[in-house]
Amino acid sequence: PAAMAETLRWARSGDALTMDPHSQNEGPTNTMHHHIYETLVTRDNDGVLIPRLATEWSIKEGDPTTWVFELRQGIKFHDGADFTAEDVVFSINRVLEDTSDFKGLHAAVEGVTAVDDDTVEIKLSGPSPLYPNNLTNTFMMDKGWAEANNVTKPQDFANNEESFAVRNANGTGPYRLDSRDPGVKTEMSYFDGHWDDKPDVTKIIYTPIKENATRVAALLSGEVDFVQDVPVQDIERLSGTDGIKVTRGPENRTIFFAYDMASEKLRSASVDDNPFTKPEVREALALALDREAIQKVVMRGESIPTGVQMPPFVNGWTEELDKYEAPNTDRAKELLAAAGYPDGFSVDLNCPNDRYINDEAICQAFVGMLARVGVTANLVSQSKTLHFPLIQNRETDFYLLGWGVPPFDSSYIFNFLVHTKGDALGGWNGSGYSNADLDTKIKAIEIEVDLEKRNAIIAEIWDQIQEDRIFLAVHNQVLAYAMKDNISIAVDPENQAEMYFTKVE
Amino acid sequence: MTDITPEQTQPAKPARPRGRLTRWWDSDVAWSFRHSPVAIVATFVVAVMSLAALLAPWIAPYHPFDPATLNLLDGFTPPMQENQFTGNVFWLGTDDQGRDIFSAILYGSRISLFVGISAVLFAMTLGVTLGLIAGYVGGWIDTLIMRVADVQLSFPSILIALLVFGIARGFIPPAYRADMAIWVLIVSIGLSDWVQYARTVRGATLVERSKDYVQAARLIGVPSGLIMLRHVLPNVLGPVLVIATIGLALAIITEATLSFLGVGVPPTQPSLGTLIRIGQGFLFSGEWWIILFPSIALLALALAVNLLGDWMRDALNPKLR
Amino acid sequence: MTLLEIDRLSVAFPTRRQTFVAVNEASLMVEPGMIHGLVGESGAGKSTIGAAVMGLLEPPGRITGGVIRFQGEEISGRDEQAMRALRGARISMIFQDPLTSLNPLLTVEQQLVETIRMHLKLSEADAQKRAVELIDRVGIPQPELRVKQYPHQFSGGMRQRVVIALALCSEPEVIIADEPTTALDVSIQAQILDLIKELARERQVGVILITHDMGVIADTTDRVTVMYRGEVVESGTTEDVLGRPSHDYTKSLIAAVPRPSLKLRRFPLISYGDRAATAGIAELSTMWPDMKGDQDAPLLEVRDVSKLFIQKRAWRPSKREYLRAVDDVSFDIRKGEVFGLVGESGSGKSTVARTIATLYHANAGSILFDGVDVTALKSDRALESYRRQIQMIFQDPYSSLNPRMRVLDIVAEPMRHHKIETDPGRIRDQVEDLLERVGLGASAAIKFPHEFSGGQRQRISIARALATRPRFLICDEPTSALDVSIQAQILNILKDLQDHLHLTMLFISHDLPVVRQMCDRVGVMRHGKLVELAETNALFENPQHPYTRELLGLMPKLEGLSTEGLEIEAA
Amino acid sequence: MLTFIVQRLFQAVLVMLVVALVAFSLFRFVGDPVATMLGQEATVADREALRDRLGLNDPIAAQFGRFVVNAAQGEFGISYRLQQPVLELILERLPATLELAFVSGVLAFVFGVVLGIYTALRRDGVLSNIIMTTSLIGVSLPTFLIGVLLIWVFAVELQWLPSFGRGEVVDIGGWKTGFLTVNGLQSLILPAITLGLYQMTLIMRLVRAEMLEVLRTDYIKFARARGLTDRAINFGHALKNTLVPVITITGLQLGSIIAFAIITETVFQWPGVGFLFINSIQFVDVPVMAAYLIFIALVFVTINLIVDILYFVVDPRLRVERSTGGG
Ligand SMILES: Nc1ncnc2c1ncn2[C@@H]1O[C@H](COP(=O)(O)OP(=O)(O)OP(=O)(O)O)[C@@H](O)[C@H]1O
Ligand SMILES: Nc1ncnc2c1ncn2[C@@H]1O[C@H](COP(=O)(O)OP(=O)(O)OP(=O)(O)O)[C@@H](O)[C@H]1O
Ligand SMILES: [Mg+2]
Ligand SMILES: [Mg+2]
Repeated sequence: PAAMAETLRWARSGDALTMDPHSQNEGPTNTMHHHIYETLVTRDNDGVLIPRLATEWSIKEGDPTTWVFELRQGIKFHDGADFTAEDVVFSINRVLEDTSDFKGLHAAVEGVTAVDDDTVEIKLSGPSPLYPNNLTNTFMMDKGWAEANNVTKPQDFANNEESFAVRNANGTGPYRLDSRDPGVKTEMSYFDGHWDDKPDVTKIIYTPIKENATRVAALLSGEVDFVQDVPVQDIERLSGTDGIKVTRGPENRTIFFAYDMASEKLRSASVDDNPFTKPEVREALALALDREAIQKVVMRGESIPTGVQMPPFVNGWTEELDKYEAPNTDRAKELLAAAGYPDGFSVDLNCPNDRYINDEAICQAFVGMLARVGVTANLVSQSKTLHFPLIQNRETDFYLLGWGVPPFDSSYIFNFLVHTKGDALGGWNGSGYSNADLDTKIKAIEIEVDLEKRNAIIAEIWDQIQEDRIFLAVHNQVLAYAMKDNISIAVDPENQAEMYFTKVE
Repeated sequence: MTDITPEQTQPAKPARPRGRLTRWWDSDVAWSFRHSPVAIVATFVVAVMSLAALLAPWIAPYHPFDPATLNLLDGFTPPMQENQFTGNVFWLGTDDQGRDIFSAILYGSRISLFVGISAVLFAMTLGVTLGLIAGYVGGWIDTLIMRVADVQLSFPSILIALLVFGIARGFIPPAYRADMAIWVLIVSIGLSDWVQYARTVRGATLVERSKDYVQAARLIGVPSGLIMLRHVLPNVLGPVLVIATIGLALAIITEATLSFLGVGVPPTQPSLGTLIRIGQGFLFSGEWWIILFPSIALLALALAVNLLGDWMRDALNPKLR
Repeated sequence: MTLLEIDRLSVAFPTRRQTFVAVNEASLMVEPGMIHGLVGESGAGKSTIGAAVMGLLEPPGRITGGVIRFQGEEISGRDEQAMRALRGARISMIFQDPLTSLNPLLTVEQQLVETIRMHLKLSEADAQKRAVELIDRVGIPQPELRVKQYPHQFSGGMRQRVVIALALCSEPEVIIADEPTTALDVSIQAQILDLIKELARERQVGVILITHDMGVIADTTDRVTVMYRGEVVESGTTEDVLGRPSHDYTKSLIAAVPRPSLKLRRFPLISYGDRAATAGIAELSTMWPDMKGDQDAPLLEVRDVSKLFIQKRAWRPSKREYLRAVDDVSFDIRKGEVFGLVGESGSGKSTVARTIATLYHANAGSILFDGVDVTALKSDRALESYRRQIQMIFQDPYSSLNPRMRVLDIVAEPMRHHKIETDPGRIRDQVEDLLERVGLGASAAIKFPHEFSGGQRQRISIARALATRPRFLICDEPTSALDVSIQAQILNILKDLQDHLHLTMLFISHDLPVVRQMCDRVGVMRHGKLVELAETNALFENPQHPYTRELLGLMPKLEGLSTEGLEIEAA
Repeated sequence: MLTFIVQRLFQAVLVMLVVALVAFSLFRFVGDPVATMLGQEATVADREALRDRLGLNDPIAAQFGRFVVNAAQGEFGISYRLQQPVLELILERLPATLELAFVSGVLAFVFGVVLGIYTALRRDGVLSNIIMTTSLIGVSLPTFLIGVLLIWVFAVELQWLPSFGRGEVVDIGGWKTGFLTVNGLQSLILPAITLGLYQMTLIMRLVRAEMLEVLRTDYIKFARARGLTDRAINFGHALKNTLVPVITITGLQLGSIIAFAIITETVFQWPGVGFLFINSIQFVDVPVMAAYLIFIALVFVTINLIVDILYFVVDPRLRVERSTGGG
């Protein structure tokens, strides 16, 4: 019952890196901040934008480049200060600082102004119909507090002293930070000045437990009530244990393979041209991939095979795109032969082994499937810290990557993965794919206000992508939360577990 | 010599050395071996495992290292049971990629045994040599070696491996990368282990070298090198054997860790250690066989090697025969 | 009733190749207050009997027959627990090998105090006082300071006295003294023997005194038992056995005793058993470097050498105390000469030897060999050629043998290194020949050092020393653990080598008669100083320095022994 | 002696410098910190900018130089991952590790020595053979596996002990200790066992091996001849003679427990420096790695210095000036 105080002991693999809401745009950190700080807008579990600190928002009449936000009234910060438009202005500007890790999402912002105490206008360089999507992780800080503790900029690594905001927080969120021992334990309790109705959970004890086995054990031994990042292989056992239940839900992240489609010659291939430039080869790879097998065995059913490089919630997704062809080894062989590789070729496959669910196992499985069509993939699997630079610096021929879409819109995918690699866009376009026509379209949707038109263009882009087989999508990840069965926590596609929506009976 | 009963005087004047083999057969070590069941059993185990590893390609029912032969759907088949999708049956079951555990153990032992043993030998030779020199010669050489050791100690094998790997990658052409991996592993593990041998041997040498028999050898004019080798070494070997035999299993496990960090053999060629590492993921999920059988193999090996070590130490010590 | 009775005791060492019977049906008795001498050939099984009584036979050794009774009760079969009650408290043993018998990591005091408190319930402080008394009692100077030191800081003789002190401190009823005085000069030897006699007389302690020194037997023991190859060949009162020996071995043994009074050309060889005197040194001398040349030129010159040992550590150098183990000593040794060095135990003889052998660096002075200053040479390489020409027989044989090497390798090593011999077969022949000469027999080659008796070990190191064929040989108590017969055999070899090849020797010994036989000139040391140096006969006839007189005065006269059949050297 | 120690301290500085140098030359092989520091939205430009600000584009020599200069002033920078001053980070976590290392070290040493002596005395006894064998199981399996199995048995099945963390800690002048609370102590048990098992077996087998030799020496024989008790002989006389290799290894092991208890600390979510270190490796947290390696160098230099001094304490023969020692 909501009445009595309920403590919830919560464990997941990582701890928030910092309490400063703008200096690390990273899963666990954001999750923690969502309890202490609040954003103007947020999403429900189906990914639909809903009000939070802002009650409504719209494009300013007559000026398509400006967004207007109406703020909720009577909001107080934990330290009692009032939440006003000034704080929003301050926070957005803080986000724009070059030591902020969120500035990428606000690159288009030209200026923020407080019209009155509870109205804010954000001026953008151009029309940006979906700008609010970028605000779901932009937390609001108290200007006064920040200035008092001189944390008006996010932590700068270059200088040597720790900023006050790293261990202290003052937000408008439903919970206030009681104590924090980084990497060990963080305690939060209900902030009774909160505007929303009182959550069931009134106290949170958050303990990071890195090791899967230990985390699971902690739940089984009753030392924690709720566990995130449940390894797929333990789901069955956990849901089988009485007193414990597991809830699942699709995650906003697609796992896919990609390959160098630009270079003359590959770095690691046995042949001295670039097979991936040949459409037949790319098709052959697609036919080699047996998504169901991976789903059945590697993912133990905990994944959603897909043919397109985006999860269903994302704007632009269609049944049609999601379809994928059934594996066909013989056809693949033929195609390779046709492409001029009758007895295949060999190439290195780069793979992370500490980032996505069973990432290394997926690669191994694919290596086997490729081998059967005659392509020898030498698996090079290593830590993400070594893997990601390969993609960002285009030093890999063939790689696995997972991509989440926080704004829930295709443009996000296009910008980072499809657009020609430049220093603003195409940062994760490791395939070197470059298509002038697409680039213009990608730019176009950024500023297209008419959603009908916009979606039409998006569809065109996707068709091109699928035709060129830029991505070899494998599946959408599925998240699983395990918990005592007297509590129920819905799975959030962003993996942002929300204790304030948690029900306890 | 001073025996009294005739039949005992007979062997007094020992027979002239016969063929090499017979002489070896007659040697005390061989003799004490023949009379130590433990040693014989242990040797047998080691021999069987090494042979199995060597002959893996011929005796293994499957080829776990050849991805083309793997069927993912065979994954997670329990021992001696039909797979739910393919209906195939495997003696010891399969791992997450559908590799037959039994074959995987055979193939995996090849890597593990080779890397493990070579790494230990490498570390031991390096450490013992430096330790002897440091302890016996002393002076600034001692200081130098020991400070180098301190530097060495400050780096965990992970970092050493990354360094060795990175450097090796510098001058080894991509074509040879695959074969390079193994050597990188051996060097890295060896490098991170030699210090304990060096320091132990040095300590013992400091004690031994002040003893009269070493002085006597110096007087005879035996060159320092040989004194270390023939006089000091045998008398300080005890602890070395202990460390080495215990270290083997550790080296095999380290190999798996390093491979996981991407500086070793690729996951498509799981070593014994890697199999165990994979199995660890399935401790609670019911696939006990993935970790059980490889662990048993590793245990058997470790036990046998240690028992051999114990025996050898005693056999090499005349007073304990 | 008898205190200790050993009745037809047999001890065997079953080894892989042969079962070796060390003691065969040996019997002897000890009455309270009686000192029972036990003499016999080296390796006869004397120590083994001792060990058997203590129940401390070195594995695989075990009692195969007979019984040992202590005050009527059989103790030979008893288990550890029961034996521990006896050991030290009622029966205690002075071990033969003083160096290896002391724990190198504990100070003399710690070892004494521990033992004392174990048996006599004393307080720490009293026990310490007692320890100092005992150390003083066995004639070690500066006892308060010495007890605080570690065994390796003691001289051979001092260690032996520490061992004695350790054995006596528990006031036992039976003492088995295994060659307690081999490393002691006559004066201290006398002191120790008096101590033992006193114990026997006043506390009615029964003593088994194992020794090679007929002199000691003559004036200390009441009864004597003679052993030969594990068997008792004769037993009786001292006068009987020494005066009217009945058994041939005993006869020849007594005949072989070196006489202090007269200098003989060669040592009388024993005429008993299969070990007929191994004649000339013909083939031994082959390939020996030619050392002829003018005899008066000194081969080795010791120029006011001093050696200091730190005795009290301190942070500040000024606070440290040093011990002048050798206090500028000078002498020189001519080519082909045997130079004797006698003197008080702890007077610095071994230190001189080690310094000459460059095992110690002299703190002052210089040592010239063939005109070359060897103290200047620092590195092992530079010393190489010098070391090729010299050789040393260590005072303590056991610790100078590598426990993990077979005798064959130990003795062969120098041959291999100096390329004297390369072919393995021939090396083996020569090693076996050497072993025969020192009376160990060829079969010793395949054994390890720990399988030998004290005297046998000593002979191994002699064999090794000879194997290098040195020009100059340093003998530090080379025959202290040998019975007269074998001693004679060994000394003859050395004498022959000297005669025929002009081998030069530094001969350190406490056994004055032997010194008189062996040496051309003799130096007398005391407190690290060389107090007197003279021609042997001159020194023995009219000693100058009072300490020398004292020494000679205490030398046992051995009137009791017959002198027939000894060829006296034309003096 | 004093000079000896002073020399060593001087050498220690050199060692630490070398360690730092090696460290900086290998960091680039560990990965690219910027890749993990910035969110996926970061542009190429952003990364370059950050790289410049962190001076990661400078030549290694420069980075090394800067590090040394700052370190000389006690400045070790702030963690890329946790944004806290590195020194603080390490000091915060040190108590956890030291307490764990201390407990497991003591366990390992005590049990190792006692069992070692026992198995040496009862060389062919049944029990000692069992001990010898079972102890091997402990060292032949991955620490991870042992840790998890322990958790499984004692935390999940029996529910006697906590499965992770160090329980409640009491803060005494900045030193957070788990010794003073019941569940702090409980939390220590499993990790300590996991960590100590290997060292214990090693020490046990060393002691046994050495004992077997020492027990055959004459001075032990003579000690028994004097009727000393077994305790006095085994512990007073024999053990002391086995110590040189044992303290050497114990020292090294203690060092590596303190420095690299990585797996154990990870399995038990033990908030110690090893855990910090592995995380910073995975995040390429250069400042933490650099400072940590220096710190480790210091730890080992100190431990080895102590060990070398212990040699002199244990064995008087090593005190003689080298000139007489020979060599
Ligand atoms: N551990 C052993 N193994 C085999 N043989 C041994 C062992 N110890 C002694 N012996 C043999 O037993 C015999 C007797 O040895 P023991 O030490 O009693 O002689 P000893 O009379 O004391 O001679 P010494 O006067 O030289 O000391 C020797 O021949 C020796 O070779
Ligand atoms: N390594 C050492 N450290 C300290 N003092 C030593 C050392 N070696 C010998 N001494 C001391 O030097 C003195 C001379 O010892 P040395 O062994 O030369 O006497 P020695 O004449 O051989 O006596 P012995 O006849 O008893 O063997 C003794 O007082 C001894 O205590
Ligand atoms: Mg003897
Ligand atoms: Mg001496």
